Amino acid sequence: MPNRKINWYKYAAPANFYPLAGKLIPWFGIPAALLFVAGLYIGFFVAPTDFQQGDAYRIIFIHVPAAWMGMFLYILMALYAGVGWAFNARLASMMATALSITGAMFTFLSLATGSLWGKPTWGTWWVWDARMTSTLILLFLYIGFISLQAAIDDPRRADRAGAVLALVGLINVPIIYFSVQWWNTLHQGATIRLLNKPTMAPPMLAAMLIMLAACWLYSIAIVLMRLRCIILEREHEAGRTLTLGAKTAQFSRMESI
Amino acid sequence: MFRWIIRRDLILAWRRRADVLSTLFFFVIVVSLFPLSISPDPRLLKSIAPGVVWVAALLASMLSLGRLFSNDYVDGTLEQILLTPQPLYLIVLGKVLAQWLVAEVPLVLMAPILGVQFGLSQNTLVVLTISLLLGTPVLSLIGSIGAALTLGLRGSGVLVALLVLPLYIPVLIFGALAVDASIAGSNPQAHLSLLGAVLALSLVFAPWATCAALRISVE
Amino acid sequence: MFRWIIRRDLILAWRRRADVLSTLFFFVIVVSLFPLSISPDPRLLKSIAPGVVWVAALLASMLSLGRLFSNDYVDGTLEQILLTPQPLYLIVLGKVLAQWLVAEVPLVLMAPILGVQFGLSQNTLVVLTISLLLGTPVLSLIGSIGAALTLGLRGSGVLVALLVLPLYIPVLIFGALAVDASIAGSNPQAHLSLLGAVLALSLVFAPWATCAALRISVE
Amino acid sequence: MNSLGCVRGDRRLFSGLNFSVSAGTLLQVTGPNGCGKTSLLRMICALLEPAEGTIKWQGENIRTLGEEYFTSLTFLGHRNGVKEELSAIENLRVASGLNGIDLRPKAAVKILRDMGLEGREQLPARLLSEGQRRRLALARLAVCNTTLWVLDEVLTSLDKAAVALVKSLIEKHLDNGGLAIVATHQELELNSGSFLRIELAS
Amino acid sequence: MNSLGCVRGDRRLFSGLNFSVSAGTLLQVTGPNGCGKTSLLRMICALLEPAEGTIKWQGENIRTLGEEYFTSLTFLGHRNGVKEELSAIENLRVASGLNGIDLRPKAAVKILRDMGLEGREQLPARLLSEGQRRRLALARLAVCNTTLWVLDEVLTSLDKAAVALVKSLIEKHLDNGGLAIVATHQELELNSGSFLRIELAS
Ligand code: HEM
Ligand SMILES: Nc1ncnc2c1ncn2[C@@H]1O[C@H](COP(=O)(O)OP(=O)(O)OP(=O)(O)O)[C@@H](O)[C@H]1O
Ligand SMILES: Nc1ncnc2c1ncn2[C@@H]1O[C@H](COP(=O)(O)OP(=O)(O)OP(=O)(O)O)[C@@H](O)[C@H]1O
Ligand SMILES: [Mg+2]
Ligand SMILES: [Mg+2]
Repeated sequence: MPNRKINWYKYAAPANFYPLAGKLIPWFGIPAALLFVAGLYIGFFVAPTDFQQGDAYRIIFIHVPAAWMGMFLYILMALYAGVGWAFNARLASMMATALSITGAMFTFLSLATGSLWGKPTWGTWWVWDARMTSTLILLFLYIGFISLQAAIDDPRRADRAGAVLALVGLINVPIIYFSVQWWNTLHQGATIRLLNKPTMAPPMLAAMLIMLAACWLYSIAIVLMRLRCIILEREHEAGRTLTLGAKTAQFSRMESI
Repeated sequence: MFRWIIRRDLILAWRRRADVLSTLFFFVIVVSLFPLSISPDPRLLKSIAPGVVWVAALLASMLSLGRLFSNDYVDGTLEQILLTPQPLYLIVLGKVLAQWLVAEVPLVLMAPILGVQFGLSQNTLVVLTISLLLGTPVLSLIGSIGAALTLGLRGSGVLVALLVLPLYIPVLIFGALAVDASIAGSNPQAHLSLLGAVLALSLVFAPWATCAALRISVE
Repeated sequence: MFRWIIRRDLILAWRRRADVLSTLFFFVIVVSLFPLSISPDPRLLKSIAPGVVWVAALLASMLSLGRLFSNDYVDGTLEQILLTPQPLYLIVLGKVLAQWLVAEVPLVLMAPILGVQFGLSQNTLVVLTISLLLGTPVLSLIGSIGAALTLGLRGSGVLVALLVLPLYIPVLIFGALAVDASIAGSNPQAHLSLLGAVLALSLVFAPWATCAALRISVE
Repeated sequence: MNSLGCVRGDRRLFSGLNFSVSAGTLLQVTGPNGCGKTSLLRMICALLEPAEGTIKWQGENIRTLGEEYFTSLTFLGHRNGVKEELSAIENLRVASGLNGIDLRPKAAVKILRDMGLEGREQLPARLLSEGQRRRLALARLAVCNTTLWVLDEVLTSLDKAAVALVKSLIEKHLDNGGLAIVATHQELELNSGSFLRIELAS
Repeated sequence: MNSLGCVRGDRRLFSGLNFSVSAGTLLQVTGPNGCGKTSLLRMICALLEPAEGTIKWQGENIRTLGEEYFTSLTFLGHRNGVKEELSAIENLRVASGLNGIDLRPKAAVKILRDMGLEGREQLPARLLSEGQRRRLALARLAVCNTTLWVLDEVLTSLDKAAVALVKSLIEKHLDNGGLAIVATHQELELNSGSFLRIELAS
């Protein structure tokens, strides 16, 4: 997040970050909405119909950005979780938690659009293609992270446990990726492969890039919103500490005999 | 009371909803492991699909069964339940029912989606769902015997627990064969009726065995 | 001390040998189900054999993982172990080693016998055994991370599976591919070396992650 | 109750034990560790079968009475019987529900307050301290309307306030014509009800 | 030890707690149920991180000391740390082994006898009574040669003989220049060593 460089330390405290995030959300959210509209417009009305696939190909404008976001956000999430764990930075840990759901959602979206696309083009909803399979595994990794955090009530423990898992997952992602590629190519030849990249018409490329930018802005906005919710939840508990916790320990006696 | 037991177990399941969801995801992941380890060839996958889905269902139910009594045993609530003025038979039935609702029903609902990944036809998907609907209660019922027996970990009980596992086999075979038959285009009804018979049988006898096993384990 | 941990876990496993046996049994049942539920076409069987054996091994090992730390956690011995003046790394390694010896080695020894059922040639059986020998320690090592992370959480058995199964996939793929290669008559060495590399990697890193997870979970 | 004997494994813990308890009486079972207090109490609850002799409740063998007997019995063992995931309120309500008493949440809160668990009603029992969990288990005594209470080492991990609380609960129970069988290592001195004591030798 | 604070969940149990303990001293932590005794003891054992403040051992933060600290620490919690499947002897030997002491079976039998577990040495711990299990856990104290003992509710489910035994163990430990930090609800009166007490308010 670019703005985080300014005054990092001040805003590293969740309580200070909360209002800042509130101010930032519209700055990302509104452009995201505008770009979505623009991208979809160009994608659906300006870009020419593909001569092979007809209009079905237009799913690409959602499918590809979603697939990319799913992968990027996992890396981002693992990094935030790791930072939060190593430096005991609560905000970073909360960021990871907030990112996980968005990332899982994008991954799911790419799976869903992919199989919607598969039906008209390949005639089946699903084939065990390398790329599709590794996207599926990525979704499993997200789900593991989310379930683990959901199963732990103590937020501190949830953060740290999540960090261990995310980092282990991060080391594994490339291994998984390559193993899946091997598995698919070394078997009985290529079954059905993703279409070769068609030479893109400029409006298609533009639409794709605009959609990608929209997805980024949307992710930032939604993650900030989610972060605000998490901060509110946790600081609410801490807030009660301040009011309820007025009772402190007393030594009624401390005697030596 | 019957409804208190079910209610309690459902509340507990809700508290542990991550647990319930993870049983479901576990099922999904296990099913997806097979294509990864075998090959992505759709024809081959179609022919192994029934076996794969059934083994995964069995595993998922087995994993969630382990906890059927052991949590209650460890924290002493099982003793308390045994001392309530309710017929133990009903209590066991209630617990098994709650477990089935929570752990197996979502799995049965998920199975058709997984079937699509293996390229099964619509007709076959229906048979798959029905066979699971008939078979999973049997898994829960028989599994409850094993869960009760392994509680106290007494020498004899443990041996019998090993005997419970083979009892799953008929369920697996009938279930998988019914789906196979439907893939091959023949009528799966014979297998499904057999499954139904096994269900009726275990509905009557399994809770008794579980009650007996519980009493032995708690002593 | 390292040898005390191993010794203790081996005695405990012996006392609970039913657990060990049922893991093995489970492995056998899962593998045997496939010839039963799929057409007895030998060519088909042969082509799915590596995948089936590997998935079954993976699932069986996962079943036994749930118990790796949880028993010690419940009765308070884990606290005691964490407070011993030994490097935690060694202790974790010791426990994982003991678990491997008890739960996985019998399974590796059983695999060739099951392979015969699928009509695998002698040469392939050797490759199968070697691949399992290299792969199963990785399963234990990675699994120990999951077991430690889910310690004390209710329903941890399924959660462990959920966390760990996606991480197991490379092992599964390389293992199954090695056997596949051998069936196809080509050289499985590349896959086996990859398995070895994964083993080395996880031998170094996994215990660290497990230690971290244990400390987090006990707090 | 008649000529009770208990054999555990190859070891005879006690034999020829004979006693009967009448309404309004507290029976305290004492003795060194491992003398068989818990075993005796579990026999009385029909959780363990006596090696010799029979246990009778209102003239009938408890084995033949079955569930009917359990309607008049409340047992509290070494383990609390508290579910860690349920909150204090839910624990209490479920325990009552299983015994056929439908406890309203309000009433449950009141009882928990009386047991000194104010402010912890909504916490999952897992987060309670050892003593608080024990208090939660004891709260069942305030709900049930049974005549026979069998309590194994009730005073474990309780502070002084809680001990006083337990005593007053038992006193009230005895005054209402109840029976209590209690195993403890500490003395339990009550101001009302009659008192009996069995001391088991090791 | 310095200005210790503990927050559990949304509740501040205590804060600004300051104390130091010197050789030959028994520190008794008391207070009502749920006041934070167990939490304090677990912090001292580095099983729980203090929300504020640090804990020092011989001038160094225990977090940085790590395993070195554990060579001089013995902890006994609410839970016994006894494996149910192992026999009493095996339990003791394994526990010592893990702490770097190779206990011969003969020596183990002798210690168990001293702890009043004669004749039960070969029984799996599952079959022992509650008090016997606690005694078995305590037997570790007779084996270890550490300087700091942290004992949480040691006297739970022990009979009078066992309480006397524990007292004499602690006395001997203090005479040898050891330190003991003990949480109990009962009074622990010793004949030797100096004595300190922290009373936590609820
Ligand atoms: C559920 C099924 C699918 C999944 C999980 C999936 C996954 C992905 C992923 C992860 C990417 C980005 C890959 C990268 O940039 O390295 C991608 C890109 C793409 N996908 Fe899919 N896909 C699916 C189905 C489909 C279908 C059915 C089609 C078309 C018939 C398709 C066509 C494409 C195209 C054209 C790209 C962009 C090409 C490129 O950037 O290399 N995908 N998909
Ligand atoms: N299968 C068995 N074989 C041999 N001895 C056994 C067996 N089961 C139990 N015991 C012994 O029986 C006794 C059980 O006693 P019980 O638990 O009733 O003691 P208790 O009086 O409640 O003791 P505590 O005060 O410690 O709770 C113990 O001495 C135990 O060792
Ligand atoms: N996550 C949490 N949220 C709120 N309160 C908590 C949480 N975890 C623990 N507590 C509270 O902190 C206290 C823990 O106390 P602790 O176990 O240290 O008590 P104790 O002094 O050992 O009591 P006892 O004498 O009953 O053993 C309890 O009051 C418990 O309710
Ligand atoms: Mg007892
Ligand atoms: Mg305590």
